[in-house]
Amino acid sequence: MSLVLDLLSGLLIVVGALFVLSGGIGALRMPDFYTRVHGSSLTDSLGPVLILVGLMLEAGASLVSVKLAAILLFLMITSPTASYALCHAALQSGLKPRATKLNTSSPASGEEQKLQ
Amino acid sequence: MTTMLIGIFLLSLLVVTAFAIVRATELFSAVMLSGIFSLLMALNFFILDAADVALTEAAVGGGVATVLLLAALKLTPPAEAPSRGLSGLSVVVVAVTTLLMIYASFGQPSLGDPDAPAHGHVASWYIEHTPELIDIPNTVTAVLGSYRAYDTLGEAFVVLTAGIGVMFLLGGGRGKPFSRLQTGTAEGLSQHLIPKVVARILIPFILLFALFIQFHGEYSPGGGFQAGALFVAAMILFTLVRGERRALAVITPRALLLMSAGGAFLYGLVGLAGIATGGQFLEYNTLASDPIAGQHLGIILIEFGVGVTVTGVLLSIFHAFIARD
Amino acid sequence: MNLAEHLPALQVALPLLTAPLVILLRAGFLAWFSAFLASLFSFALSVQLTIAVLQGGTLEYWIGGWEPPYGISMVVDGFSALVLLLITGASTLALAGGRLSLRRDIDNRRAPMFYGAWLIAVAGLCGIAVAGDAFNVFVFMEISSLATYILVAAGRDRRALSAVFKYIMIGTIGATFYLIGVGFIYMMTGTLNFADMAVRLEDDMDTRPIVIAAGFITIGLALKAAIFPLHIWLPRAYTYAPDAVTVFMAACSTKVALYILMRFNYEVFHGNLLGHSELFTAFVIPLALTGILVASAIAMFQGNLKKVLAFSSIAQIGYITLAAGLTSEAGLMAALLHMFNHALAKGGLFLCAMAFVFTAGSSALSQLQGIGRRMPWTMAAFVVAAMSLIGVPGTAGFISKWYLIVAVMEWNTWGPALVAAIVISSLMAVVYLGRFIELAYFGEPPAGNAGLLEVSIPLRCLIWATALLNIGFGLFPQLPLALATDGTARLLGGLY
Amino acid sequence: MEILGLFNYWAFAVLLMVGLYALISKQNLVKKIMGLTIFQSAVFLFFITTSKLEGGTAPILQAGKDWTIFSNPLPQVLILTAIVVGISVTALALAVVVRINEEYGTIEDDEILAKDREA
Repeated sequence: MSLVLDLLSGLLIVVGALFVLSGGIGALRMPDFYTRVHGSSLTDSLGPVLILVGLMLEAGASLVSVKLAAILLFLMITSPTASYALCHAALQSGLKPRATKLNTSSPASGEEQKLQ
Repeated sequence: MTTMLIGIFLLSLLVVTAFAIVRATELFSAVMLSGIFSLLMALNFFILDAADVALTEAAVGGGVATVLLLAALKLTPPAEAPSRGLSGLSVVVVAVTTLLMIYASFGQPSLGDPDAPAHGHVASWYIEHTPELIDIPNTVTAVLGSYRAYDTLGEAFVVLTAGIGVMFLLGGGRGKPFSRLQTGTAEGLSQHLIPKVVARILIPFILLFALFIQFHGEYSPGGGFQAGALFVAAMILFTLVRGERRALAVITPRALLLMSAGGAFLYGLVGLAGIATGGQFLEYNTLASDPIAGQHLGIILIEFGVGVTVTGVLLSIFHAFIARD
Repeated sequence: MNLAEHLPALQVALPLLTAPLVILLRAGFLAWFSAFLASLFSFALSVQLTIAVLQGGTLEYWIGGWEPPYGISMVVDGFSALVLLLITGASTLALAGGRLSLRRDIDNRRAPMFYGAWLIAVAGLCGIAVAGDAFNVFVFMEISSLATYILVAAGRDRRALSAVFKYIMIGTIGATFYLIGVGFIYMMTGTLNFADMAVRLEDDMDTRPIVIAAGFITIGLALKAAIFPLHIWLPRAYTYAPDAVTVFMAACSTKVALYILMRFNYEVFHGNLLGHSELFTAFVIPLALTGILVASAIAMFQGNLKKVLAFSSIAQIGYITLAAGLTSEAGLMAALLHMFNHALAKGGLFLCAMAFVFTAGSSALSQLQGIGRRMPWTMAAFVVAAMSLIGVPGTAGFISKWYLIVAVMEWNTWGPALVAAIVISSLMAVVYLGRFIELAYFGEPPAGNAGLLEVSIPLRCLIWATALLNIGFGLFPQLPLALATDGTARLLGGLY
Repeated sequence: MEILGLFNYWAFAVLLMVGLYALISKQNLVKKIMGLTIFQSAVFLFFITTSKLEGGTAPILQAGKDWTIFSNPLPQVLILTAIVVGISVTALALAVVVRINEEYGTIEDDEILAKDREA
C-alpha cells in the first residue's frame, strides 16, 4: 500500500515539476506578453496543485496535510486572480495582443507593439 | 548536506537576482526583481532556521517595500537615464571591500559549526534559562520582548520616526497626514468583478492570520511587527479593490495617527510601569504578583504596542504616497 | 520607588515618550512649547546625572532587570555625562533661541511632526551616550539619524532635499558598516556588551575577523562623525538645514559618533588587539591632520557663512580625532575637552548665524555685509565665540588647545610638526572668521538696508549667555576637566 | 565541506559589494535605494548565518518535541530589529526622492547636481 502511495505521490510530483518547467520555458519562449502569461500561469496553477497533492499523499492523514490543503486552496484562488490582474493591467495600459495586430505596416519584430 | 546544497543554490539565485536588479534600466522591473530578491532571502533565512526573520523579510521586503517602491514609482520617472559605464573609483572601493571580506571569511567558523563562539555564552544561556524565567516556547520572542526589550522599544520608535518623516515630507499636517485625494483613483478596482470577489474572500483570512500571529507569537514564529505588516497587507488589498476613499473611511487618518503614536507610547508606558511597580525600566517581573505572569503580561502588551504602531505607521506611509499626485 | 536610581533610563525615556504625544498636537506653538519643556527637563536630568557621576562614579543600569550581557545595560561615566550635557544643552538652547526662526521655516501645520522628530533625535543621541551594548548603539544611532534626516529635510531651500538624500545614503552606509563590525565581533565572542566584549576578546587576540571588525566599525563611525575625507555629507546638510537645526546638530550630532568611536576603540580594542594602538594612530592621525588643514583651507574660500562654519566643524573634528589618535592619557583628555569646548563655541557661532539669517534673510556673505553695525550685540557675541574657536587665552577654546598641544608635544619626535600644523590651522581659522568679521563691521550693507536691526531681547540674552559660557569655561574649566578626567580614566581602563 | 561552509560568507561579501556598487555609482536615486536594500540584506544574511547550528531547528522550545539542538536566537532577534530599521530608512528615503522629483523634476543625481550648481 505504502509503495503504491509512494509511487503515486512521486509520479504526481514529477508531473507537477514538468508543468512548472514547461511554464518556465513558456515564459521565456512565447512570442508576446499574453501568451507568456498563459505559459507562466501553468507554473502557478497546475504545477503546484500536482506537487502539493503529491506531498499530501506522502504526509498521509495528518496536520501537515491540512496545512498543505489550505495552501492549495489559497493558491487556487490567488494565482488565477494574479494572472487576470496582470493581463488586465497590460490591456489597460495599451498593450495589444499580437494576434490581433492587423494592418500595422511595421515588420513583426518579436517585440510587443504599444498602442498609441 | 542537502540543506547546505539547497542553501548554496538559493544563494546563487540571490546573487544573480542582485546583479539583475543593478543592471535593469526599467525601474518597474527592478522593483519586481527586488521583490523576488526579498522572497529568496526569506527562503534562505528559513533554511537557516530563522523562521521569525523569514516571516518578517517576506512581509516587509516582499510586501511592504515593494508596495512602497511601486507607489513611489508612480510619482517619479519610470526609467533610469542611460548609464555612463562603470565608475572606476567605485569599482575599486567595492572590489577591495569584497576581497577584505572573503579574506576574513577564512578565519570564520564554518556554517553550522557547533563550537562557534557565538553559540556559547549568551545564546545558550537564553535557551537554558528561558523556560524557567519567562516560560514561553519561542525563545526569539523571549529575547525580543524581554531580555532585549529596550532594542525593541527602539525599533518601535524607528518605525514611528519613519512615519513622522513621511507624513512630514508628503503629508498635509494637522491631523491630516495625507495631502489630498485624487478623485480618479479613489474608486479603486471596484468595477472589476474578479479581484473584488477574491479580495472579499481573502481579506478576512489575512486579518485572521494577522491576529493569530500577533497573539500566538509566544508559541510560534511571529509577533507584533509581522502581524502589523500582514494587517497592513490586508488593508492595502482593501484599498486597491475598494478605493482610497473607502479605505480611509474605515480607518480615518486621525485614527492612523493615533495608532502610530499610541502603540509606541503604550510600549514606553509598560517600561515606566516597571519603574512604578518597583522594578527597573522595562522590567516585567513586577507587573504581576507572579514574575512569570508578569513577563507574559509585559510581552503581550509590548507586542500589542508594536503591532499597533506598525499598522498605523505603514498604512499612513502607504496612504501618504498614493494620495500624492 | 527611588527615581534617582533610574536616571539613565529616564534620560532616554523622557524625550522619547514625549515625542508621540507631541505629534498628536494640532498647534505649532504648543508643539514647540512641549518640545522645549521636554528638552529642558532632559537637560535637568543630565545635570542630575552629571552630579551623580561626579559624586558616586560610574553608574550602571540594567534594563528589564536582566544582568548584562544577557540583558542590555546602560553605563554612565564622566565622558557620557559630558556628551549628555552637550546633547540636551544644545537642544534646549536651539529650541529656545530658534522659536521665531523655526516658526518661519516650518509651516504651522507640519510643526508637530517636526518637533516630534526633534525630540526623537534628542532621545536617540542620549540613548547612544548612555548605551553599554553594541547593538543597542546601532538601534539608537538609527533612531537619531532618521530623526535628524527629517530635521534637515525641513530646510526651506530645495537643496536641503538633495543634501538630505546624500546624508541618508552615507549615514546608512556608516550605520551598516558599524553593524557588520558588531556582527563579526559577536561571531567571535558571542556577546554584545562592551565590557563583556573587552573581557572575551582577550581570548582570541588578533584573529582576522576581529581586525576586520575593527576596520568596519572605525570606518562606519568615521562616516557618521564626518572625519575627513568621509565628510562629504556634512557641509551641505549643515548649510541647508533650518538654522536652529544646524545649531543643534553642530553642537552634538557628530560628537556622539566620535564618542562611540572612542569608546569602541579604547574600551574594547585597545589592549586586547595586538598592535591596535599603533594601527589606530597610523590610520587616524594622517587623516585628522589633512582634515584640519584642508578643511580650514576650504573654509577660507566659502561664500556662505554657514558653509564657512560647517567646514570649520570638519577641521575641529580633525582636532578631536587627532587628540584621540595619540592613544595617550593627555591626548584623550584633550579630545574630551575639545569636544565640549568646540560644541560651546560652534553652538554659539551657529546661534549668531541663525540670528543674522533671521534678520538678513540669507546666509550668503554678500548679503551679510555690514551686519555687524546693524546688529552690534549679536556681532559682539559672535566675536567672543569666534575667539573661543580660535583658542584665544581666556576662552574655553584656549584650554583644550593648550591640552592638545601639550599632549602632542609629549607624544614623540613628530610632536613639533603637529604643533606647527595646529598653529597654522588656527591661523587659518583667524583668516576665515576674521574675513567675515571684517566684512560684517566694515562692509557696505546691501542697498536699502542700513538701519539698526536687532533680534529680540530674549534671544540676544541667550546668545550672550552662550558667549559668556565660552569665557566662563575658559576661566573656570573645573567641570569639563573633572568629567574629562573621569572619562579618560575609564576609557584607558582597557589600555593598562 | 569546510570550504562549502563558508559559501554563505562569500555570498554575503558579493551581495554587499553589488549593493554598495549600486549605491555609490548609480545616478538614479531609486536605484540607489535599491542598492541600499541589497546592501542591508547582505548584512542580514551574514547575521543569520552566524545563528545557524548544524542539526538544529528554529529556537522554539516545544514541550514533548524531541529536538535538543536549537539555532541561536540572538542574531535572529537583532536582524528582526535591523529589518525594521531597514524598511524605515527605505520609506523615508523614498519620500525624499518623491519630494526631490517634485522640486527638481528629475531623480538623476548628476542632473540634480547640475541644477544645484546653477542656483
